[in-house]
Amino acid sequence: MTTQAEALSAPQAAAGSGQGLLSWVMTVDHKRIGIMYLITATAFFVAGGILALLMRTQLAQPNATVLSNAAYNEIFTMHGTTMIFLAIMPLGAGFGNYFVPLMIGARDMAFPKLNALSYWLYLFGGLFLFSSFVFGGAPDAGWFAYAPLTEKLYSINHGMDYWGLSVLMLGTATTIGSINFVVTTIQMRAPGMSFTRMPMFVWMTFVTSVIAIFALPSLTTATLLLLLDRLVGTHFYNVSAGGSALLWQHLFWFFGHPEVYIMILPAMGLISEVIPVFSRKPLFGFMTVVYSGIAIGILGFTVWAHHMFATGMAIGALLFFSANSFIIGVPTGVKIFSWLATMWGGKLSFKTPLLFAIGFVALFTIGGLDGVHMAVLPVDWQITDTYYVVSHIHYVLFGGAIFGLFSAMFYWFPKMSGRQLSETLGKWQFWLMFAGMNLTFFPMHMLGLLGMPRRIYTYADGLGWGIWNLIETVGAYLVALGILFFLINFFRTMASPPTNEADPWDAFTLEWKASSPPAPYNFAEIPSVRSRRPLWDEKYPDKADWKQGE
Amino acid sequence: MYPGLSLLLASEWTWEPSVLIGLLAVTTAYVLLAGPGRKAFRGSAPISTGQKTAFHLGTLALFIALTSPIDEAAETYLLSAHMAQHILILFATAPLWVLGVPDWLIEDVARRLPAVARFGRKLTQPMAAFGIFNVTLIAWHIPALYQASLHSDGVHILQHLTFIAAGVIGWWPVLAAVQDSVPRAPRSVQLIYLILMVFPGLGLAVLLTLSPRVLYPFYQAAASAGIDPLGDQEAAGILMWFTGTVAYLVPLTHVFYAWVHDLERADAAAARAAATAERSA
Amino acid sequence: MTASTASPARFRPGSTAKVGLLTVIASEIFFFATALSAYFFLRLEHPEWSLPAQTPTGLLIPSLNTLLLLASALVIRQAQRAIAADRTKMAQMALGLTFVLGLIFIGGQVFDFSQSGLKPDDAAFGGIFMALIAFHAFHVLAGMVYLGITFARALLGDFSANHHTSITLCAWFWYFVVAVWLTLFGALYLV
Amino acid sequence: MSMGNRPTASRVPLIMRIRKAWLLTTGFVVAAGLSGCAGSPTFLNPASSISDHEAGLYMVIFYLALGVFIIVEALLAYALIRFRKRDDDTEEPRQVYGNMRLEVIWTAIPVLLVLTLFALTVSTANAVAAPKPADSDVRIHVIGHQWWWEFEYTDYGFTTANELHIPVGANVQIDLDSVDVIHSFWVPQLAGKTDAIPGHTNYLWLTAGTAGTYHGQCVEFCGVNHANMRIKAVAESEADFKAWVQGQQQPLYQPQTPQEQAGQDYIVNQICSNCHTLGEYEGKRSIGPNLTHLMSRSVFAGATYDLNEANLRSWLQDAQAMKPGNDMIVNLSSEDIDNLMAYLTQLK
Repeated sequence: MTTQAEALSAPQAAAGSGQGLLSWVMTVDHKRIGIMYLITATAFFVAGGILALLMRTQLAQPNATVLSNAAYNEIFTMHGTTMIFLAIMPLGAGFGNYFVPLMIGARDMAFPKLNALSYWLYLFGGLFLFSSFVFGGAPDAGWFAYAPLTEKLYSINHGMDYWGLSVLMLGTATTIGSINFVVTTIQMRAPGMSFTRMPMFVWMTFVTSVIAIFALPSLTTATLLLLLDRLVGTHFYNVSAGGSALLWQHLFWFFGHPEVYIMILPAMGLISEVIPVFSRKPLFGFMTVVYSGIAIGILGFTVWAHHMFATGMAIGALLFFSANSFIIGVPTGVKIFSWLATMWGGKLSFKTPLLFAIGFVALFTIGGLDGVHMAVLPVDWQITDTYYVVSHIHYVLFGGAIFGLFSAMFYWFPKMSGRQLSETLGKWQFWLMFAGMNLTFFPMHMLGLLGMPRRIYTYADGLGWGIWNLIETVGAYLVALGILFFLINFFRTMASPPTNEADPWDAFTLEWKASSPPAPYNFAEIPSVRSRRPLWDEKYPDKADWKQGE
Repeated sequence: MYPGLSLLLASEWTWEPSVLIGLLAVTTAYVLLAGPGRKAFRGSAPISTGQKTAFHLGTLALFIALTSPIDEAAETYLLSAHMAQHILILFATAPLWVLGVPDWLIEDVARRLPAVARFGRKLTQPMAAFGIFNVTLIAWHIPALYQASLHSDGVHILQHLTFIAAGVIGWWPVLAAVQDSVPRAPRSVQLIYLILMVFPGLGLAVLLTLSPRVLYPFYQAAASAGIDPLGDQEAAGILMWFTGTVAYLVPLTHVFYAWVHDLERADAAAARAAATAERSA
Repeated sequence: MTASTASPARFRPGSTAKVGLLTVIASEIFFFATALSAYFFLRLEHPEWSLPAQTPTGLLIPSLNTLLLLASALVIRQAQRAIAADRTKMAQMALGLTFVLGLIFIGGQVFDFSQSGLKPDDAAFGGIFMALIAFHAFHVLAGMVYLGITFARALLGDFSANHHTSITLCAWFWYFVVAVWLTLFGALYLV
Repeated sequence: MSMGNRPTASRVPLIMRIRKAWLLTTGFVVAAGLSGCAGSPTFLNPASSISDHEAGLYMVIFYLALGVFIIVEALLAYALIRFRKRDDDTEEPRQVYGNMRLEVIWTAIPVLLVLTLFALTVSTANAVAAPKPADSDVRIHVIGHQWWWEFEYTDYGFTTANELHIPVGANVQIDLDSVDVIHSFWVPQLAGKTDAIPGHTNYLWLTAGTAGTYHGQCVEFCGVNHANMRIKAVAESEADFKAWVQGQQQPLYQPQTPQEQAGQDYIVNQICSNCHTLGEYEGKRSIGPNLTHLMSRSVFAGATYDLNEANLRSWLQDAQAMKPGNDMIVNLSSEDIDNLMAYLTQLK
């Protein structure tokens, strides 16, 4: 393990540790950048949520005229792109930026200036994307922008140019961020912290960063070729002049499927931190859960065409993708069972972080089982591109990633701000979101089975779809109410005086050793570590982990 | 499903004398080495049964590859049979032979021929081994080169020899028992190495499977035998794809848990040392 | 499988910057890998593309460029050896020479394109062929910018035998750029 | 390091957790019950052997998944209730780090489950695989346009749109193409969906077990009117199909009255000819459907409206209002509309 000396001189007075706005703009402190990531991503999450509400209002009734078809297409494209690129990934990056250095006992990320660059690139990319609403029309070809439709001929306005340029910016920001995480995790761990002793969230952020490093270039290639097609007039996807319509789908989904693991693995890491603390037990089968993360990462690159089962590819290849998609279900199952085994025999205290973590486990199981349904090739021919897929996406991304991220928000809020979010408001938010989420996304299974395609701005009456869409719209407003409770909770707590409690949850990992909020240099002297749960070893020397010789 | 099945069952075993002699020579050499010949080498220890079975399994795999009906079908019409043959060589014979070779044999040879050992060490560097294995793999898939190997036996034998050599070099950093003279890579490097090995094969297999036309004109002849050459080519692509993914996941699991075991042993030792130091201080 | 008794060799990647650059190179390798597979994907759908890609000016200039880049790789390797032996003068010269060779390579490619009459918007072939070469040229330029900065710092005497990480990184990135060109040359011109 | 104040355990009322369990189970019961609903185009109410196989496989997978779901959620619920932290109990539970045997078991069982799933997938994929194109009874060339479906009956030499007729029990071979962007042809009760990709002809086979009209829709996002690009598939007996084909093969109706003649002239010479073909008058580009036997169809405008005089007249007056963003941008004088209506309504 390289010691800290070479990486960072004595406690570096972090540039911009003052309070003024300029200090925030000029900061390279990983904690401030983490906070800026979290605030910006939450703002984009709320924006994406409002877009979702508009869509649900339009779909509440058959043949509704709340939104025109053009407006609806812009809104569902922006909803997808915002939630994926501007909300879930940056929330994971925000928590990673703030807590990976703290949890591995480092003073900052390996490249602090690069860290600031990736945040500002992300912010500018997001604003640039949203500015498309005002100048020249928002992108309207779906978040995965299939090729011939996004050609200049069929998407005349500049929407897709905005999409392409901002996706390039966001992709570069994520790649730079991932490189920063990989180098920090390899180089700057505390003395004694070998790879087997790193906390699970650090492990999952590491695996996510490696996946991002290998997956994002495929998106960069696809988007560069699309922009060349639209702006220079080349013919990569223009079929009449020799291009190929399927080329975009292959390039995009080779990035697309690892992308969904980039979104879910940090959340899995987060709840692997929360569940042990609130069950008062170590994570069950730690290294097997790590290995299942790595296996998911690798297999993620070999399953991409299960998004393309209906494109009429060779049947042998489709069956191969179907088989690989099944295999990828096994490590996911191992993770779910490990969380259950962690809670088994523990002493569960139902604080809001644990409620969200349990919500994750319960809902992600449904999402995972949906995934298995769609891996079955003949069944997928019936349910792909219908609302069944929309239900699967939202069970794993909303029920999974967002619940995991809210669990971390409540868990680490005391560490970041020195103030604890109110438990009652937190519980209200959880139950509203849980009930709302099920009311919104569960009927989508029925709609998918009833043959309702996705991305349609309206539908005919008398097909039995109206009742379910109405229920979903009610559910959507319930979820919005839950998010409102969170915002109230956030502002009320920030207004109250800080209690600056270093370890409110009596937790195990290194970040609770620092003060709340931690000093710019995190630790006076770098702590040394003898097991996965350094604080547990200190609190219970006789029952210390390293004595167990596990 | 698999178009070439009927023809595969129809072709018979081919008893190629040169192949048989070669395999026999290799097996007897190994048996002699394991038996009386061991004393000729310094620091030699009895070879474990695991290593023996591994080595002989490797030879058996080569035997199946070169003499079973696969070989005759591969020579005539079936790209998929030829692919199976090469997969047996690259993913069965080569790794099993590397597993079967005892470390003291290599240490002693290295002691006697330091120049060869230095060259061997350079070749089995992870970066170099990765390059050699994958460049050989991709080179022999280039239509011009592959057609040449189909038309002339000399080139075909050269192809098989380069596959065996590239296979041994490619698997050396992961499976070699040797620690000093021509060492295997450290466990963490093996992890990265195996993860990266998936991708070149994956790219090649994707292009082979999804190609809308027959890449190797030699196999157009398969149509006359009532086999759809495109379907056969697709089956070959899938075979390569599946092996490429699974063949690396199995050793990856072993390497991961071995790495964890090493780390945990080192950590436990360090923790105990720190504890005793604390107690004595 | 005999478990090795010796303590397992540890993976010492060296300084933070080296690990950083290796990760950047890994990401760029995937960028070129996906771009190249896009090229082969299109080529599989077009048997009529002239194989190997005979640009009107033929193989003369591209093969000369390939030799040029290989030479530049040897030169920058010499720079590494020189600085390791604390011969800063030799290292400066080698860095400068690599920069010049890079410049000639870019010039050669631009000239080759202007002669070849290939335009990006005439059917898919022109587009993907020029896009790949352009992506690579962009990376050569990036390498040359970094090379220029290192060369300037070398002139100012920043580097010595035990402190020359920047030169090593420059060399590594240059080897990457040369390796990518060899693959592109093989894929576009020879196969 | 102080012990830190132990967080007081707040008791989540048992009723809240029961309500959650109830909510999930009823959701599933409803899903299972509802699948039989007749009105909607669902493959769970199949009309062909293909959709029947797929529906059967879905049910098997669904009950397997339901089993796994019940086990996991029951374990979770039990753990939540059984291992709740009692207020007075501040002592830490037994620290369990892992159990290799258990981990192997819960990896092996999913692997076995996966193998059975894969076996089912392969067998059903074979069962629904398309028969050799040679022995198909009817061959239809389906072409996706931006926002309507064109059906070219190559065997019988005529072209129609929006409404697909197939004989019951026949083995229908479809060559699927698209002239612009990627669409996806899907009639849930007849077969799984297949994408219509420009420059890449896909082959799809349909068969209808029972007569009836089946609703279908484009399922790959294709632009502004993706929602208004529907299919009305009519499966009818052999005799009815023959009669329908006869009707479609009749030559173009010759106008009887001067008003009809003015209507036809307008279509053939004026703006209509830019997009529509009429009998032997091939339009410059087939942007719009073939009008030769317009009135023989029961739906129009991407099968979103019933074809009756009122709808047709309001379509001619303002097509953009009925289907905003489609390519028919014309403003016709009322006199032209009367002539057109007079002629069009005769095109049986």
